Amino acid sequence: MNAVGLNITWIIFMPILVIIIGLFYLGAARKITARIQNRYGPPIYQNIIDVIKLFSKKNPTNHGVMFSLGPVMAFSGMLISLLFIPIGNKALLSFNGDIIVLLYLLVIAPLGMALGVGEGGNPMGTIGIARALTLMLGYEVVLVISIISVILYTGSASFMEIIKMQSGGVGHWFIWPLFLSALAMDMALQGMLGEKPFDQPVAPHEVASGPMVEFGGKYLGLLQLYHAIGIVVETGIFVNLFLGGGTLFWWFVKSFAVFFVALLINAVMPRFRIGQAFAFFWTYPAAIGLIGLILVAILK
Amino acid sequence: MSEAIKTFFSPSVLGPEIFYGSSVALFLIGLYMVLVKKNLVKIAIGLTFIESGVNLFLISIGYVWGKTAPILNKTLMMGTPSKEVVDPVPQALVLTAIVIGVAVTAMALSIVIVIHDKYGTLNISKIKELKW
Amino acid sequence: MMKLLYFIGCFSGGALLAFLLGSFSPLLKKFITFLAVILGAVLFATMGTSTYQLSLLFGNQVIFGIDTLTQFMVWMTLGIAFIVSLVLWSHSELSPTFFALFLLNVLGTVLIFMSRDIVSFFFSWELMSWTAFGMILSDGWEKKRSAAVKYFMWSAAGAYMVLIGFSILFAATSAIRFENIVMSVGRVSHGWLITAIAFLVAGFGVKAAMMPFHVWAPDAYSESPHPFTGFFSGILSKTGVYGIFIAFFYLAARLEAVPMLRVHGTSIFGYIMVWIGAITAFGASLIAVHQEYGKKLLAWSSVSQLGYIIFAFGIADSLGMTGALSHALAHALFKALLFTILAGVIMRTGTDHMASLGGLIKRMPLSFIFAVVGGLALAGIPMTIGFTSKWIIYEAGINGGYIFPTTLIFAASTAAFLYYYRFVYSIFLGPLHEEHQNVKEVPATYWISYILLAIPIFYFGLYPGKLVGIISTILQSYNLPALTTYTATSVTTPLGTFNGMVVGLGFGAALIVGLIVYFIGGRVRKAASQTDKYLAGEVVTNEFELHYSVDFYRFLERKLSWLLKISAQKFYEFIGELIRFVADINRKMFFCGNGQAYLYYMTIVLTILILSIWRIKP
Amino acid sequence: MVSPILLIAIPLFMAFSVPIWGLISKKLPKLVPFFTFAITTAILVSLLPTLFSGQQGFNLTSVTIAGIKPPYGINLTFGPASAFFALIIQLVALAASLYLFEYEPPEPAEKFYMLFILVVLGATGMVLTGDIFNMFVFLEITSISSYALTAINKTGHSAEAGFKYLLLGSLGSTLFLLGIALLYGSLRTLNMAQLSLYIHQGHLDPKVLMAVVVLFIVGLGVEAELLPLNGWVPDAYEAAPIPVVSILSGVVAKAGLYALARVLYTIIGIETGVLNLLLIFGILTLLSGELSALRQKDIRRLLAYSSIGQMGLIILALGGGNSPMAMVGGLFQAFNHAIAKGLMFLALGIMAAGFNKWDMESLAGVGKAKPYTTFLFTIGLLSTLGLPLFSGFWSKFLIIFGLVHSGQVVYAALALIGSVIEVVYFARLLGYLYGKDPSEELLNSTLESKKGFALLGMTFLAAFVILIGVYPDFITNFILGGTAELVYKSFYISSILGGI
Amino acid sequence: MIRRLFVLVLLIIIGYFLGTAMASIPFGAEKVDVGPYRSVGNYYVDNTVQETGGVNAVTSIVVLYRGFDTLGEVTVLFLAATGLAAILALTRERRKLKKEKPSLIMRVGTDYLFPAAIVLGSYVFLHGHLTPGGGFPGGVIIASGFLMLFLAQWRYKVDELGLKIIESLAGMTYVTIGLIGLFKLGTFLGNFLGKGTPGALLSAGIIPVIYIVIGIKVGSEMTGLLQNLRETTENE
Repeated sequence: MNAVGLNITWIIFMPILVIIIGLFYLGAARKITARIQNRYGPPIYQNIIDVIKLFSKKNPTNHGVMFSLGPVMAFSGMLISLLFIPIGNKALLSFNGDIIVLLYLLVIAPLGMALGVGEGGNPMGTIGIARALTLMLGYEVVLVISIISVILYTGSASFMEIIKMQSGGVGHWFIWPLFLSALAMDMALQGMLGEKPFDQPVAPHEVASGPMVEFGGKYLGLLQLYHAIGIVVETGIFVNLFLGGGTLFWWFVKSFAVFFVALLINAVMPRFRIGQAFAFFWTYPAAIGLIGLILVAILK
Repeated sequence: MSEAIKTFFSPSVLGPEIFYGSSVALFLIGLYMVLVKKNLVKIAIGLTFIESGVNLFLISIGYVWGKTAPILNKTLMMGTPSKEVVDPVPQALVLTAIVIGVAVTAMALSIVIVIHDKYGTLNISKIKELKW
Repeated sequence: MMKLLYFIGCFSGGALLAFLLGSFSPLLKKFITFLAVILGAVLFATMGTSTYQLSLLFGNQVIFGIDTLTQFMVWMTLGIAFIVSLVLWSHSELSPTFFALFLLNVLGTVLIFMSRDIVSFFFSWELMSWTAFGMILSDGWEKKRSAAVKYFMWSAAGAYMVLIGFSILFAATSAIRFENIVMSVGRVSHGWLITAIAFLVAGFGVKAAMMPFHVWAPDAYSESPHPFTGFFSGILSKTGVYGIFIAFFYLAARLEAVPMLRVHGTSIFGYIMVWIGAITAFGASLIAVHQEYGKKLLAWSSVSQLGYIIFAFGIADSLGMTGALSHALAHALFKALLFTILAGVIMRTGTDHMASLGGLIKRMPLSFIFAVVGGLALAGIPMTIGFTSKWIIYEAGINGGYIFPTTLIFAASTAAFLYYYRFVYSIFLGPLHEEHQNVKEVPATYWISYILLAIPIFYFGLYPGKLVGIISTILQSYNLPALTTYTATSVTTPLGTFNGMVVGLGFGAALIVGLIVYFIGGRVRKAASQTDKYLAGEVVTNEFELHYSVDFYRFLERKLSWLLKISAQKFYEFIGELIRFVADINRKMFFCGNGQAYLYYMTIVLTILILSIWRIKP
Repeated sequence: MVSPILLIAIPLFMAFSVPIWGLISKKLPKLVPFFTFAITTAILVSLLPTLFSGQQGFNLTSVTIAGIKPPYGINLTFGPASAFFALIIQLVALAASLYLFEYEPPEPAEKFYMLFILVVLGATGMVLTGDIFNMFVFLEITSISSYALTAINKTGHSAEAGFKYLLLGSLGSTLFLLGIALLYGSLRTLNMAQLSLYIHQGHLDPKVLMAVVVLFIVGLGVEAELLPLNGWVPDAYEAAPIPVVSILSGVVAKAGLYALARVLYTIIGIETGVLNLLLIFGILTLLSGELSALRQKDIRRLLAYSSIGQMGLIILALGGGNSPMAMVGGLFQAFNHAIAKGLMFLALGIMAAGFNKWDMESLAGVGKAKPYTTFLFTIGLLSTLGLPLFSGFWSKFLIIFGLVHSGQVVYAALALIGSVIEVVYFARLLGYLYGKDPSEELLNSTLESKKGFALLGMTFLAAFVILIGVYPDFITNFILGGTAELVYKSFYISSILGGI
Repeated sequence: MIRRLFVLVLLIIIGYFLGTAMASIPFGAEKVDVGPYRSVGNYYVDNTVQETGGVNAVTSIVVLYRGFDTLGEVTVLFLAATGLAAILALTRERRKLKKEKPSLIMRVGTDYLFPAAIVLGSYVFLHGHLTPGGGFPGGVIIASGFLMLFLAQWRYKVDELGLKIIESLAGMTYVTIGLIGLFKLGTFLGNFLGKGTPGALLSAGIIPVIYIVIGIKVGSEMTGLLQNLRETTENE
């Protein structure tokens, strides 16, 4: 009873925490990228200020009901996805769904955004969505290959089970036995996070920020929140699968570490063309993932 | 006189070869005409040749050495007629077959007339408007 | 006995009446069809689970039986048939023949599920096939001809493969009833049994649009009369699935014992089917991504979804069977929904060319909402039946260790997301075209049917256990491995758990939170016009084509061109050319027109016979 | 005194009497064929109850002529097989004679009606007779009247077709006669039961037997449309008047088929290995016919090729005679094919009436111009394709099952490939008939054509197709009996000659 | 050339085959009974007098034992006449008859021979049951009389309607005789007349009746056939 009550509390509290931390991630990202590029950069809390500003902004253009509902759906979708990954040993709702459930919950958010963008009717936005979906077709395969190898290795698709098996120190983390899968997943993660070289959907110089082109004011604010949660969720999957979870603090540290790697790559890489990006995912990361998967299948 | 005929038709003079052989020969000649000749009338004649061959064969299977026609007189009726006369059935059959042959030939010729009328030729290789 | 006859008479009599009276009044044909379907459903409800015998051929008893699986499939069929008959109220332009054939088609389909012996099965099978052909043809659109011919040819080929399979079984066991065949199947030699199963699976696979035999499906689905397409793709393909189930259930069990035929812990047929299913799902969805016409897109999507079912059947353990049957229902529901919506769109706008549509959300909001619902199910978003079944299938694939096919299946699912977005965007979103300014929302029969279809989609999404429960009962009645770890709202597999209700409530709560956050923000301004957009300073007017819908995934297509080039269609076209060549030679030789040549042939035959007979008897 | 002999005597009398009717009124001869066949059909139907009495469920009566008992006199055998084929012939003839009401035959009309009656009479005689030479005579009656009817249009085409038919037909029947002569020469009898008995007892020199088999197959194969002997078929079907075509395919071909089956099954006996010949001929005929139809534009020729294909299927089924099932299927198919093809040709005649173009393009859209006729045509077509609800389904089903049952899986598979081809061209044809808009010319032709009685006849055939398709047991007793009669020759022999 | 060689090869094979088959039937040997039944030929010869009253066995076979064949045969001939007339019907009108007159000998000879031919023909078919011959030869002889007329008098034409009616009536009579047999004796073509003394003119029951019918019918049919062919073939 007590445990359940505690869990419910965490379920309510965790999203707020994640939003704030996620916004800090974004701020940190801008700062770190700036430092790498030898700029000063905005303060680390800049994104929080941005969101507040966006929500208080008046009269953003509205193109219809779905246009409004899209960002809401994106935000809510990411919120519900968040509850299905354990964060810092807190199971939240993840007893009620395994990795595959999560994978499909993760789709709700982009879908909502895509529908909103669609109603916006700006061709640049739609091109961005088309690119994003193409990219998704690319990295999803890699992601799934890695996840299958983890499931095969552990014999379970439940996050909590997988985290439990990795308990007992750094040596038990699955990143060691499943190194190839982890590598492949990290590459996929780069695409999921939309960091360079995989930021074609939003590429400002080509499609004017792509999906975001029509959104302003609180729409953009919602999307910012969605993005903030998304970073935590996506890195969190990696943390839970390969880095053994951990307490709340260490969990976020690991999560940020994963994000930091992505940032470093982002800061130094140019952008692929979308076709190249897609082909890239289906060649090297997929091959690495498959080799890892075969190894798992053979050794198991 | 009848002795002479009997000798002539005895196995020593004419074997089965002459009847069977000539019926096969007629058949083959007819078949050859049908297959090689281009003229419709000649083909029709070939058909009658084939028929004649078959008819000859039919009539010759009824023959018995030295027996008379199957028309009974008083003396024949006394004994067992079947010992004295040839088999009458092939004769009846041939009668029918001949009439049928005549009918077929008549049909063939009448169609040939129409063909000649419409196509202006009797060459079978040129009469193929209906094909495929 | 009598009830079955009433049931058959209800449909066939309805067909006859609709055909005879339909030409007098369009109302009558619609009414009769509607009534016949409802009456049929009522009759079926009273029939319960029972067995009926009919004396049909040479006084032989053919058997029709109803068990749980039959009930499942028949209710599915009758349900979609009801939807179609509802939608047909708005389609007076279809000929009475169409209505009559539709009823016969439903009858044939239902009888397939009921039949318990070879004769009645094949009878129903062929009935279902040709009536569908008639329907494709019945509203006389000239373009449909090649699609109809293609469909008919393939379904005949499939039916004949089934026939060969059945007849081999009959020859080996001398039994026509399935139960007797099962009893004597032990006497059948392995070679014959394998041949029979191969023919059966291939034959049923044609109907289920299995990959090398799928070429008819996209054309036939997209060219069939629009209100009927949902039934066509949703239900008729399931007869193939059902057939595969029957073949496996009755016969493959015998092959399990042969070690040579076991690969990867299952029979080799299962293994082959897993791969075929995965390739079908993957390949078809990649092709669907590049379609320009809505019906074609959904048609390829159907092929792809059927690949999932075949994949799951191939796995053939408790999870696989459950997944296959539940996806059969799921596909029937959401594909019927999507095709019906598209039928409504076509009815209102007259086209399914996606680039010519767009922005219809403004005029047909209800259709849009249900298109999203159908799309959620198609893409397998949790809370819909599509996810329930797909999830079980994935778990089955991973649990069974079919790692590569499962990967393909996942990729196919992602591709489904691609083409689904394209579908919804191109038709409902984006700018509204000038000529569609005055388009009206679909009539009530349509949106009632949308609602009726959406209810089970969400119900079984939120209560996945209910669906699994139904299917487990079926599987247990067939003594097959069944999934037992489920409650009303959740299902547990060896790998993990899924609780539909929690996800649903959670998402509901999240949505409320999102809306609260949304309303916290400031007021919004409605866009002044369609051109009121950020377009990098360009001044645009209504003449500008702002609808990004042609070659939607061009970059993808360019990268995958090598894969898309592999086409079964081309192979079949080559075969067709070859047959035509042989046919011409044959025709020009044996019917050359020269009378003398015919005599030659006669003589040659005579000679050949003579020579051959001399060889036989010296 | 109802006797099967009336089936022959009455048409003969009526055929002879046509000129007398013509004297009374010019219109009367038109009615003669119909009344003739109505009477004969009635007689046949009234005879059926006696056919199906007795312990075996059916019996075979031998009808003597001139009071001479077989084997010495000519006798008619009225058993299930004979009656079955006679029924086929009468049904098709009845429908075709109804068609004649609306049909303006080529002059001289009287002769046309006489020939029309005589061709049916000949075929009936062929299936009823129990004497092999008598069968030859009736074969000649059938074929000579067919030659005349084929050529009766008096156009170049019809004469050409008639001559081709005559060449093949007369050579074929001469070969048949040669076979009969060989049989008679060896066994001194012409009665089929006695021939069968003697051959069964081994009185026949095997060399003669083989010669007879070859001659009979080639001789009767012409009428039965076996592969290389069927060159005349498409030409005749294209050039002959439509009612004649329905008779050719429904009556003449079936009589030839019966003769072949009777001779090979009853007289020669299937134990001699002739079944293999039938199988090979059957499959070649089937595939060749279907392939030829594949790209055919002229609907008459298309149907002719399809007819060849169907005959091939029947022959193939007869070749699977090791399994009675295939045999049953074959006889059933013979029935279905006769009815369905007869129906299709008659309907085609109405479809093209007042129009006289027969290619698909010209007849495209006829489904809209003449819906009912095209509907009837479609019923025949679907039955030919072997689809359920139509009688063709059951026969094709039985044939395939029977073939596989008798171990001929490969033949069954090949036959089904042929069927798939059939589906292709028939589906294409349906597409043309329904899928286009009718041309002006076609629409105009509908105004002129009268068709009431013809449609009556066709509806009658279509009703048969559907009735049997829905409930095949209407006719299966008949077919089972027919199969038994053909396959169990001891039954046949003892019924004709008395217990031996 | 190659074609002919090929044909010859085919013919040799067929001929050899037929020859061997025929050779197994002994030529000219006694016709012994093969199996349990009597050979039909012997049966007919031995029983013709008792059963039919006809002394000419061939005739009894043709008319009674195998009377059905003969009915068919008559039908075939009828068919030939009908078919010929039907096929040649339209072409007839456009033809012109030969202009040259037949020779005197022809004309005068025909005047004498025509009645003789009619009488001879009638004799032949009336005595069909007693002597060689019968309805068919009789009919053909009568037709040959008409042939002479056609040759001698090029304008001569037989009344077609009359021919047609004679044909029809004769055919109908034949069938009617058969049907009377059916109704009186229960068997088609049954011999319902007395057998008489073998060898007498009025004997052998229905045989002479039928032969008369056949003779008339064949005569009229052959005449019609000749007339049809004549009018269409004499071109120019």
